[in-house]
This record gives sequence, C-alpha cells and structure tokens, in this order.
Amino acid sequence: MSNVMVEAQGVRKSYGHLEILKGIDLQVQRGSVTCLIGPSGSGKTTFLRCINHLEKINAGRIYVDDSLVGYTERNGRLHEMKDKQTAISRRASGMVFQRFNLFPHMTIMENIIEAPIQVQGRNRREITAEAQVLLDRVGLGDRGRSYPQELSGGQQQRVAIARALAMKPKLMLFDEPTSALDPELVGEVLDVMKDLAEEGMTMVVVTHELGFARQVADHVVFMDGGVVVESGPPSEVLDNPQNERTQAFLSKVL
Amino acid sequence: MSNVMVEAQGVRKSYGHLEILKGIDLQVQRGSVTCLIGPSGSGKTTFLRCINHLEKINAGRIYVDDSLVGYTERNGRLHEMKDKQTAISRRASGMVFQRFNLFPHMTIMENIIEAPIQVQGRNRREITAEAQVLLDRVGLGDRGRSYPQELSGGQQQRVAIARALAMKPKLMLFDEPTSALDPELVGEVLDVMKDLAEEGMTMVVVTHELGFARQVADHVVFMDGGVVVESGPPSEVLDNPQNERTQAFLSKVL
Amino acid sequence: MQPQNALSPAQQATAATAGESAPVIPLKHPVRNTIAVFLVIVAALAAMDVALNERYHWDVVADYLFAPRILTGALLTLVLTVVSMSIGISLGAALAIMRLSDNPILSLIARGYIWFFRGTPLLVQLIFWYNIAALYPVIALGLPFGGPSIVLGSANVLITPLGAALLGLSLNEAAYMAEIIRGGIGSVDRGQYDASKALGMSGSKLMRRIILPQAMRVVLPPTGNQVISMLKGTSLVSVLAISDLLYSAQIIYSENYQTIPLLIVASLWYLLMTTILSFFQEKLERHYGRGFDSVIKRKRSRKARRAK
Amino acid sequence: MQPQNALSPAQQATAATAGESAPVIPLKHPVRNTIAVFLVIVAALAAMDVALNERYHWDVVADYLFAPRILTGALLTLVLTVVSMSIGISLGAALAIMRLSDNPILSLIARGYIWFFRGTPLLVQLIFWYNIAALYPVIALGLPFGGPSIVLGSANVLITPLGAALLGLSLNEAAYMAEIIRGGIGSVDRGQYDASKALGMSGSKLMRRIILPQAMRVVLPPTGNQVISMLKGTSLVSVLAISDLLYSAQIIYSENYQTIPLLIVASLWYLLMTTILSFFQEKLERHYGRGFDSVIKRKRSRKARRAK
Amino acid sequence: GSTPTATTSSAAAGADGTAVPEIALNEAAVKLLPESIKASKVLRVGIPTNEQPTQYFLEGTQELTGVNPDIARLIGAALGLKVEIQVANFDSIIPGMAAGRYDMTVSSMTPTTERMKVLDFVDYMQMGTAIAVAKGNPTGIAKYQDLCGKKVGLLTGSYQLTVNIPDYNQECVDAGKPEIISNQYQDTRQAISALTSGRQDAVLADSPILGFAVTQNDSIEIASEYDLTAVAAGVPIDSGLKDPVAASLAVVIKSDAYKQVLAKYGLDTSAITDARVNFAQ
Ligand SMILES: Nc1ncnc2c1ncn2[C@@H]1O[C@H](COP(=O)(O)OP(=O)(O)OP(=O)(O)O)[C@@H](O)[C@H]1O
Ligand SMILES: Nc1ncnc2c1ncn2[C@@H]1O[C@H](COP(=O)(O)OP(=O)(O)OP(=O)(O)O)[C@@H](O)[C@H]1O
Ligand SMILES: [Mg+2]
Ligand SMILES: [Mg+2]
Repeated sequence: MSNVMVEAQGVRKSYGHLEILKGIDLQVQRGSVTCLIGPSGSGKTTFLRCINHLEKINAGRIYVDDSLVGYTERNGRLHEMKDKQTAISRRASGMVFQRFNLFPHMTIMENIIEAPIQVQGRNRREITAEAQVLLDRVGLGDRGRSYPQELSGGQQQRVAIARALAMKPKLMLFDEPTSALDPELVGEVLDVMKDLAEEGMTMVVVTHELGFARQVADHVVFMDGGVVVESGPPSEVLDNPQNERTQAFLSKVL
Repeated sequence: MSNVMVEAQGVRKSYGHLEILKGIDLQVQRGSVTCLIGPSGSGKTTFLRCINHLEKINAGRIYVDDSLVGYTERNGRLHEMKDKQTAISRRASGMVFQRFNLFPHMTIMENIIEAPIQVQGRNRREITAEAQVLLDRVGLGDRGRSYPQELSGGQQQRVAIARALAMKPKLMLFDEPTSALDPELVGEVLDVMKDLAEEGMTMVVVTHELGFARQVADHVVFMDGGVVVESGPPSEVLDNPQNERTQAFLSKVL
Repeated sequence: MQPQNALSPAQQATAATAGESAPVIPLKHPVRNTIAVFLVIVAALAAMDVALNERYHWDVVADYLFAPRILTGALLTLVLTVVSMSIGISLGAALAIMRLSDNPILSLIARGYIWFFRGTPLLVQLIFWYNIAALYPVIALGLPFGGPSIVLGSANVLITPLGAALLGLSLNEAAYMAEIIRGGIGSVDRGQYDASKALGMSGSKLMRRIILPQAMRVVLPPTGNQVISMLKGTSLVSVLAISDLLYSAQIIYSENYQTIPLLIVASLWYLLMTTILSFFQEKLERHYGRGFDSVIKRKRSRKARRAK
Repeated sequence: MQPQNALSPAQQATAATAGESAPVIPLKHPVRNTIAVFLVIVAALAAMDVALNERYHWDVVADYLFAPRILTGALLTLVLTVVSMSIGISLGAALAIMRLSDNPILSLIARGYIWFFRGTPLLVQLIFWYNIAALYPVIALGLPFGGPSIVLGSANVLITPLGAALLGLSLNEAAYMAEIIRGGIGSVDRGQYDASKALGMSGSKLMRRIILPQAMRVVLPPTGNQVISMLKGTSLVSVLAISDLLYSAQIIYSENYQTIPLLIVASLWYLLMTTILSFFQEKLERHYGRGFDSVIKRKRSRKARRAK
Repeated sequence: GSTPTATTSSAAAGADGTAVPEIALNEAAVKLLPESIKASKVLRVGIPTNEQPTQYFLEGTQELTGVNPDIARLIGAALGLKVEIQVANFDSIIPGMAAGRYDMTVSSMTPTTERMKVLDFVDYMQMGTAIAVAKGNPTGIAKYQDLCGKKVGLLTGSYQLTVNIPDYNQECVDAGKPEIISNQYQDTRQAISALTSGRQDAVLADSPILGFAVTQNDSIEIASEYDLTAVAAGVPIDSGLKDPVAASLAVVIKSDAYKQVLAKYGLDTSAITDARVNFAQ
C-alpha cells in the first residue's frame, strides 16, 4: 500500500469535439484533504466524475487505492472492466453530487441505508442505528421519514453527505458540499470533515469557498480551462499564488 | 405609487401540520436591495415563493407594487384571483430559483426569449439581440445553442439570472443566486446586481454569503424558525447584531 | 438607502385589519361550472333514458347477468388476462432493458422482436401458434444441423387451444409492454444512475431498486390501458374456439337474437372489472408517486388539506 | 500532512508509458455475445425456413399482395387510423387536462368518460353507434322535457357505417389517450410549473409551450403502441360491414380457403405500416428528447461518438 | 323450398342430446381408410359455431348439435370411427386442416373450383337460398330479380355473395336496372339486425338459417326461397380420406338415419341422392 490514494496521469476527456480535460496530473495523499478550486466550467466536476469512473476518460490513467480505475492491465494493455467489477471498485469511494441526486422515491432514512444493505449486505437494524447517528450529526435526526422533495436545499445536501458516509468509504469525493449551506452549517460540515480527516479519511473537495479551503485543505489545486494551473499547500496557492491566472482569480474574491 | 415595493403583513404558511412561516412582517423599499439570511430550513425559500404567489399563504397579506398578491379586495373581503390575473400580476417580478429550473427542452437562447415572446408579445429578432447582450454579460455569449444539461452548475445559474432579467421586471427575487458560482463569478454577478440597483431595480436576495450581503445589501433580514429575528442595514445586523440568535449564527461564520 | 418611515397605501388601507387575516373568498368559476352542471344534467338524462328505454330489455339483462355461460366466460377472460399480462410485463421489462443495452446485438434482437410482434395482427399470431404443427409437426429440443435432439411430442398435442391463446397473447403483449417500460426507464433522471453507481450498485440491483420504481410512476397509466385492452382483447381467442366473456355473450345472442341485452350484460361485467382494476391502479400510482411532487400528487394533497 | 515525495507503485509500474496512453481493449462479453449469435442464427434459420417452406404458398401471397381489394382495405385502415387517432389524441389531451383540473366537476366528468369508454368493449360501442336508430330513430337537437327541438334527420341517414366507425373508434381511443397524456403530464417536474408561472405564463400557454413538450418524451412510446393497436383494431369495424385490410383478407380467404397466404399478405402490409410508423416515432422521440440526458439519448450519443 | 320448424326441432335436439340414429358399418369404405386413421379409430371434425340450425351449442353445454355435426357423426358411424367434434372459428379451420388438427370439416361448404385447390369435397345435402324482408314486405320484393337497386345484407364469403350477387347484378344491368347495393356481415344475425333497424331492404342467405331466424324474430318474413345447391364435406387434398368419405356418404344418403336427421332440423327437402365428389357448383 503506497501512501498515494488517488493518482491521475495525463487524464483527458472530451464531450464530442469539446475537450474538457486537457491532461490532468494529480496526486492525492492518503488521509489528506485536497481542495479543487477554479472558475465555473473549468472541468472540476468532470474530473471528479472521472475519478469515480462515472465518465470514461479518453486518454491517461487514474489510480485509486493503488488500482487502475475502470481498466485492468495485462501485458501493458488496458482491458475495459466489467460493470460489476467497476461497481465493486467504486465501493472504496463515496461521492456527494453538486445536485445531490437523492433517490426521490425513498425516505431520507431509506436513502441512507439502501446501499449498505444492498451492496454491503449489512444488517438492517444495525445500519439504521448508524444512519440515525449520521443524521443527528448533520442536524436532521428528526427528518428520517421525510421524502427528499420535502426538504430545503441545504437539508438535501446534508442528507447526500450522510448517504455517502454510511458506506464508510476510504475516499470521499465532494462536489461543492457547502454551496447550499448557510454559514452556520458550513461550520458544522467542516467539523464533520475535520473529524473524518482525523479518522484517516482521504477527501477530494470541489469548492468555491476559499475560506473553507484554507481551513480544511492540506493541498489546494487550482484548475482552469481543463488543466491544473497551480497546486500546493493552501498557504502557497491561496496566499502566495505564483501563476498570473491564479492571482487574477483570487484577486476577485470578496 | 408608494416607495414600498414589497410589503408583508403577518404572513403565515403551513405544509400540512408543519407551520413554516409564523407571521412575517417585512417592507422592501423601491430600488433597494434586501438580503434574507438565516439557517437552512428557516423558511427563506418559502417566503420568496409566497411573494410571487407560487405558494398560497394561510394568513396575512402580501403587497407587491402596491397591489395585493393573489387576491383582490372588495368590501374588506379577499377574493381569490383567477390564474390569468395572477399571471399578469407576476410579470412585475422575476425569480431565480435555488435549483434553477431551466426549461430542459429548450436551448439557452430559447429559455431566455420564451417568456418575452409568449407573455410580453415582443418581437423575436429584437429580444434575441437583447438576450445575446444578457448572455455576454453573464459570460455565456457563445453557449446560446447549448441545452441546459450541457452546462455546468454555475453556467446554469447564470442562465437562470439572464432569463429572469430578460423580462425587465420591477422586482427581482433571487434564491441563493451565487451558491453555484465561483468567487470570480460572484464578483461578476455582484456587478450585474449593482448595475441593476443603480437602474432602480428592487431586489430581494436569499443568500448564505455574508460578504456578498455586506457589499450589496441596503437592508439585511435575519430569519430563523419562520420568523424575522432581526433586520436593519448590514452595518447593524451583520456587524453589530442585537439578538442572541443572530450573534450565535454570525459567530460561526468563517 | 430609502427612508424607512414612509407609510405605503397598502399599509394605510389595511391598517384596521393588519395583523389578523381577512376572510378569504375562494375563486368562483361561473362559466366552467355552468358547463359542468349542464353536462351532468345531460349525463343524468342519458342514464335515465337508458334505464327506462324498454328497447334495452332490462329483464333479459337480468336473466343473463349471472348465467353460468357468462360467468364461465368472465372467469376465462380474467385468467387469460392475468396470466398473459404477467408474462407480458416480465418479458416486456426484459426486452426494454435489452433494447436499451449497450450490446448492439441484444438491442437489435429486442428491436426485431418488438417490430415483428407489434407489426403482425394478433389474429395471425394466434392462428400461427395454434397451427404450428403444420410447419413443425414435432416439437423437439436439440442441437441444430442434425445434432442429437429430444422429441417432446406432437405439436398438436402439446399446444392446446388455451396454450396457443396464452402463448399468442403473452408474446404479443410483451412487445407493447417493452415500449411502455422503455419510455418509463427513459424518463428517469441520469443523476439517479450516477448516484447509485457511485454507491457501488450496478446491473439488475440498480434497475430493480432505483430505476424501475421511479419508472413505475410513468409506466402505470399506459399499463392500465394495456390491461383493460387485454381484458377485452381476449375475445380474439374465439378464433381458437375458446369462449371468453364477450364471445359467450355472442354465442348466446346468436341463439336468441337478444343482441343488445347480452352486449349490455357483457359490458356490465367489463365495467366491473375495469372499475376494480382502476382502483388498484390508483393505489399503485399513489404508492409509486410518493416522494414525487408532481401535479398528480399535488392535487391530492391540496384536496386533503381542503378537506381538513 | 503526508510526505509528497513517496513514489506510488502505480507510478512505478507505468513509468514507461506515463504521459501517453496505453491501447485500450474494449470489454468483451463472451456469454452475452454467444447467446446473441445463437439467437441471430435461430432467427436466420427461421426466416430461411419460412421463405422456403411451401406450406406458406408464396405464389398465392404474390398474387394477392397488390390485389385491388387488399389495397382498398389497406387504404381504409389508414384513413380510419389517421382520423380516429387525431380526434382521439386531441380529445384525450383535453380529457387529461380536465381530469387534472382543480374543478371537481370537470375532473369527475373526465373520470366518468374514461371509466365508461375504457370499460365497455369497442364492439359494443360500435354496434351502439351503428344501431342508434333502433333506440333513437330520429336525431334532434332540442330542449329536454318536451321543449321545442329541431329534427336533424333520421339516424340511419345521419350515421353512415363509416361515420359510426369513426365515432366509435375516436371516442374509445380518447379515453386511452387521456390516461397516457395524464401520465406524461405527471412526469414533468414541479419546478417547471414554478419557473413558467414566475415568468408570467399561465393556462394553455404554460401547457402548450412548457409542460406538454416535456410530457411528449414520456407520452410517445405508449402512443406509438396505441397507433399500432388502432391500425389492427380497425378490423373490429367489420361488424359494420366495412372492409379494412384484415377483413378484406378474410373475405378473400373465405372464398378460396387460402387462409395462410392471405393472412401473410395482410401481415406484410401491417408490418410495412408499422415500420414506417416506428420510423417517425423514433424521429419524434429524438426531437422531444433533445436536452434530456436520459439513457435513451445517452446511448445514441455514445454510439455517435464511437462511430467517429 | 322448405320451411324448417326449427323451434320445435331444436327443443327436440335438446331432449335427445347429441345422439344420432343408428347406421350400419360400411366395410367397403372402412378398407379405404388411410393407415393412420385405421390405427387411431378417431375422426377429428372441425366445425364452426354460431349458425342455427346447421350447428350450435346445445343450450347451456359445450356439446355441438345441428345438422352438420349430425351428418359428421353419421359418416363416422359408417366408417366405424369415433367422431371427435372440434369447434373452431372459420378462420382457423382451413389452416387447422393443413396442420393436421382436423381430418374433415362438415360446415355447409359449397364446392367451387377455386376452393378445390385447397380441399377435396364430397356432397352431403343441398341448401336453398332465401330472401328475408321486413314484416309486410314494404319494398315489395317477391323474387331475386326485385333486388336490383335495393340494399341487401349478406354473410361474408357466402355463396350468395360470391356467386349469386355478381350474376344478379349482370341481370339487373341487362334489364337496365341499377345494381344491387350489397353489404356484408360477419354473421347472418348482424345482417338481420340491420334489416330490423331499417338499414337493409332484404337479407339474402341460406334458407335454413333464414327460416330459423323468422321463427325467432317476428318483425321479418321470408319473401322467396329458391335455387337449391349442394353443400359438401371437405377433407385435405392427399389425405386419403376423399375415397372412404365418398364411399360412406354414398351409403349414408340412402339410409333412413339420414332422412331422420334432416327431418329433425326441418330440412327434409335438403336430401340429395348422389354424393358427388369434387363437383363444382
Ligand atoms: N454532457 C455535456 N455535453 C457537453 N458539454 C458538457 C457536458 N457536461 C459538461 N459540459 C461542459 O464541460 C465544461 C466543464 O463542466 P464541469 O461541470 O466539469 O465544470 P465545473 O468546473 O464543475 O463548473 P461549476 O463550478 O460551474 O460546477 C463546461 O463548459 C460544460 O459546459
Ligand atoms: N413540500 C413540503 N412539504 C413539507 N415540508 C416542506 C415542504 N417544502 C419545504 N418544507 C419544509 O419547510 C422548511 C423551510 O423550507 P425552505 O425551503 O423555505 O428553507 P430555506 O430557508 O430556504 O432553507 P435552505 O437555506 O436550506 O434552502 C424546511 O424545514 C422544509 O423541510
Ligand atoms: Mg461543477
Ligand atoms: Mg432555500
């Protein structure tokens, strides 16, 4: 086991003729928190989806937990993985989507316990108790029986986080986990994430909140136009950016 | 014409047995920017929807542009308005939704010109040119032919703003207009809103970004648990809160 | 900033009632209601006319309503419908998933099946299955090209009229259900696939737990149509000399020339079955509509609230 | 923080190829492909068998394929389908909107209509319309309870067999289409109503421009089913002595006893019509699917990309 | 012509069940039977339903009765075979014969050259054609020549429709009168209800059927009855059944049992004396 959890090498991704990722190289250390920042449309969400093999990449390689994502390598050639295998390899990571994507036909509690029961084959009573703890932790302990449509935006976002955590993944991918949260909740979610980091969880977080990145990140990656422009510890990237583009971006921040 | 654009008197709203708004009183001056802040689930979105009569209120009254929302008053009794009439009265205001609600079956350009053509009966060529200016202004001048699904979250949010502005409303209701935007774009949208304010547009903005509120608001309203806890100019509410709940909320901000 | 102390006219006008809410008068729809009342009167008159018009021979209707032949026919109609719809829905779901599959050959086979079975009249399919013996006198399981095979028996013995009817109805129905289910699957948001995949689900579990339950909402109304069509479509199997409800009525009126009363008898039974079915359809729609805030559900809850 | 200089095994293993991408071998599906190839072979053998088996009497099929009676029947089938579906869809849309309406009376009327017309066999409806003269010999517009009325003429003259057929088919179809369209409307996200209302739209404009186009995606597959069922269902009107395609074939084989070849003739025509129809259905589905990133559309674009 | 008294005869049939009078075994015919039938000792006969009095279900049962099933039973008895009557819709009888589901059909088929391409026929009785009109004969139809320009209901595919009407039309045209307006129905009763509701001026159909209908429906009457033609039993070509069926029918039509059966359904005038094979009408 190396101490690199995610490793991207020359990742490229296009939609039709439009190239979105133009060769991304990145390393995420185990137990570290990496924040991806960058302007809208720079490909942050797309890259996160590639890490989870929700998008097939057009070139390059991605390793998660020391194994190739979506492919198996034999004799130097990449063989596409079967859906089932991909699904198994995905269990190592959890993802919180920008648009939440809660299951509308299930209650909040069912949303959380669905995958642990179906995928990990866990005991319903046990996981229900755990899910209740998670819900309490995100401040929604009394809403387990509501349906997602009955929650406000921020409430849905917190459910999405709880749902991903219930799978106890080694790696968490967050796509703007605080965008619909009020400042108070941002603080709470931040606390949750800090706890997770202390427990050794590796996290990749796309965020627009630089204050959040500064507080929580070990490593900040600034993306623009489908490439990594600058990366390093927050103290370097956020407070002392070397690249012009980064400087311009950060100067606009309120 | 009074100089009050929105006036809420004792507005109450329940879903089933759950009372969400517990008597909201509020005045929004013409040409002013009012920011609604408050924890998740405090009823900010619900209140915004009531102003536009997307939700029927259970008690109280709301006046927009000096006329009662959703009712006509005759002999001291409130008569429900016809759908057509409500629709006409809604034209005075524009709304940007938390989840954007773009029309998925229309291109970006069609999304923007739909209502001006269908509702205001405007000339297609003329409004297309105007829409192009709006799109350029939000940095999406070249995406007019894309469909909403092909845009990133931040891009969709900007389209939603352009769509509402194309109707040239007197009052704009924004539900977390910057939640999916990066800091750079937040600056740009802020500029757009400042321009609008200068042009005399009245705005009610639900937001979690206190920096944004501080910069743009004439008036800040702090809501919690379905009531207005504190309101006043940002210098008072944000920097010198009187209420305990407000103090607690603000103290958590990063 | 604007002065805060200006009193708006709205405020002045309602100063008296401010704080408490004025009585609300719900919207009246005079034109709509007049039309509605008119239609209700017309319907009532029509019903009265039907009830009193002696040409309908209500006495004959009463005589035959519970006649053993009618009851047997109704039972057969029910059995044919239940069995064929069950097979049709399962096979249809499989075909829908095949048609949406990544494998072009599987997708092509599903397309071919749907094309063929939707494209040929059910009558032809029924006659074909019933008389398959003309083409393949012996049914055998075995390897092609002269490989070893097990003879299962004569086709004429294996395929009874009822068997042919069930085969024909089910295979035909599957093609229609496949299209309906495909439409339903297509209506589910892509984000749902993403979210369940990210949780480690795949294949049939993803379909069964996440996609199909959400597709149900959209699939149910047209499926209700299909079941009802099937109830009545079973009379086509009379070509195989099986007497379903309608055909039993036809046999009886061919004997006694009481065409209208016997058609009324059949219609009453069909109406009963349709009513029961619609009731369950509505229950299912409510079940699968939970969590979706569509117009259909909103109406209900609005009414429920009003009722309180 | 973790040390940044540790070299991961992944990095070591691919040091040689790093930066450029290794050739990717697409996934192979041996079992799936074997089954698929097997099924294709079976289909090919079946097709060959059908083409060569002399029991199908391909010579007779060829003789009758373009027989004038068959062509007239096919034309009638087309006309009946086009007219009845057009009326059925329009009336169905109106009924669907009525059923979802806030007005309980309107909603009840729509429910009643759907219940009644789905609940009674089409045969009964057709016979009813055709023989309405037996019940109401004279059709008159007027006030009930003996008020003045205008006699429009004898029912037998006003309602021709074709008229009765069109009346029966359209009114019956409307009930089924109403359910399908209701399902489609229900599948549209509530946010779409909010957004269009907030833009000042209401009533029919909101429906026509925003809701129905989005409902179309869900409505199309079951509507395709209905059109195809209607194509074949028109043969029920033979009860009114109108010869559609299938019934024309039946008349011919009742003269010459060449049942199978004539059923093949009818089937070939039905297959042709179904094929053309499916083509347009697919085009429409693509049109109304634009902007929706559903599985259906994703397949297509993925294929398109692969083809490049 | 004959006026069947079907009401009483059908009641009689109800009393006797489906039994037919005894008839002697015809050894000569039995010898001609193909091996498969000799072995199974069963003759499967396909008969459509729903036309009284030629074939119909015994009230409240699934037992088929009528003149056609009874003739089939007589043929079977003469051949020493157990007769298995299988009821089927007309649409599936011919394919069913090709598929080997049925060995024979006895369903009032009129042999024509066209049909002989598909089946072999042996005559077993004759039927006439009748014209039914509304009570009181409002349009004054006395013979088929009066049908010119009238609306006439017919059974789909019937002999009247396919053979008579074209001939009659020719006569009408030759006489300078308009052609018959013919409307076809899937069964005769639909034509009769159209007659009752005033949509048709007359119905032209087999005399037994119309005769029976008149007894059931007092708003119509028979205006004319004429033109007796033979109807035949059909067997698949090359099935080897043509000769044994011909041989047995030759004897059956001379028997008392045959006359009793016809009399039971009021069809005494339908008896024939010569069981011709493949004699086109
Ligand atoms: N299905 C698609 N088809 C075409 N273009 C797409 C598609 N999905 C995304 N894009 C484009 O890819 C680019 C990157 O999108 P992505 O969602 O990764 O941006 P992002 O960095 O997450 O932005 P944001 O901060 O606004 O969420 C955008 O320009 C977007 O328009
Ligand atoms: N349809 C509904 N049925 C039941 N409860 C609802 C419904 N819609 C909203 N609620 C509840 O109303 C409360 C207020 O919701 P609202 O969306 O107004 O909050 P908000 O202040 O906008 O929060 P956020 O900042 O998270 O968007 C929440 O507790 C929510 O769960
Ligand atoms: Mg994004
Ligand atoms: Mg909100």
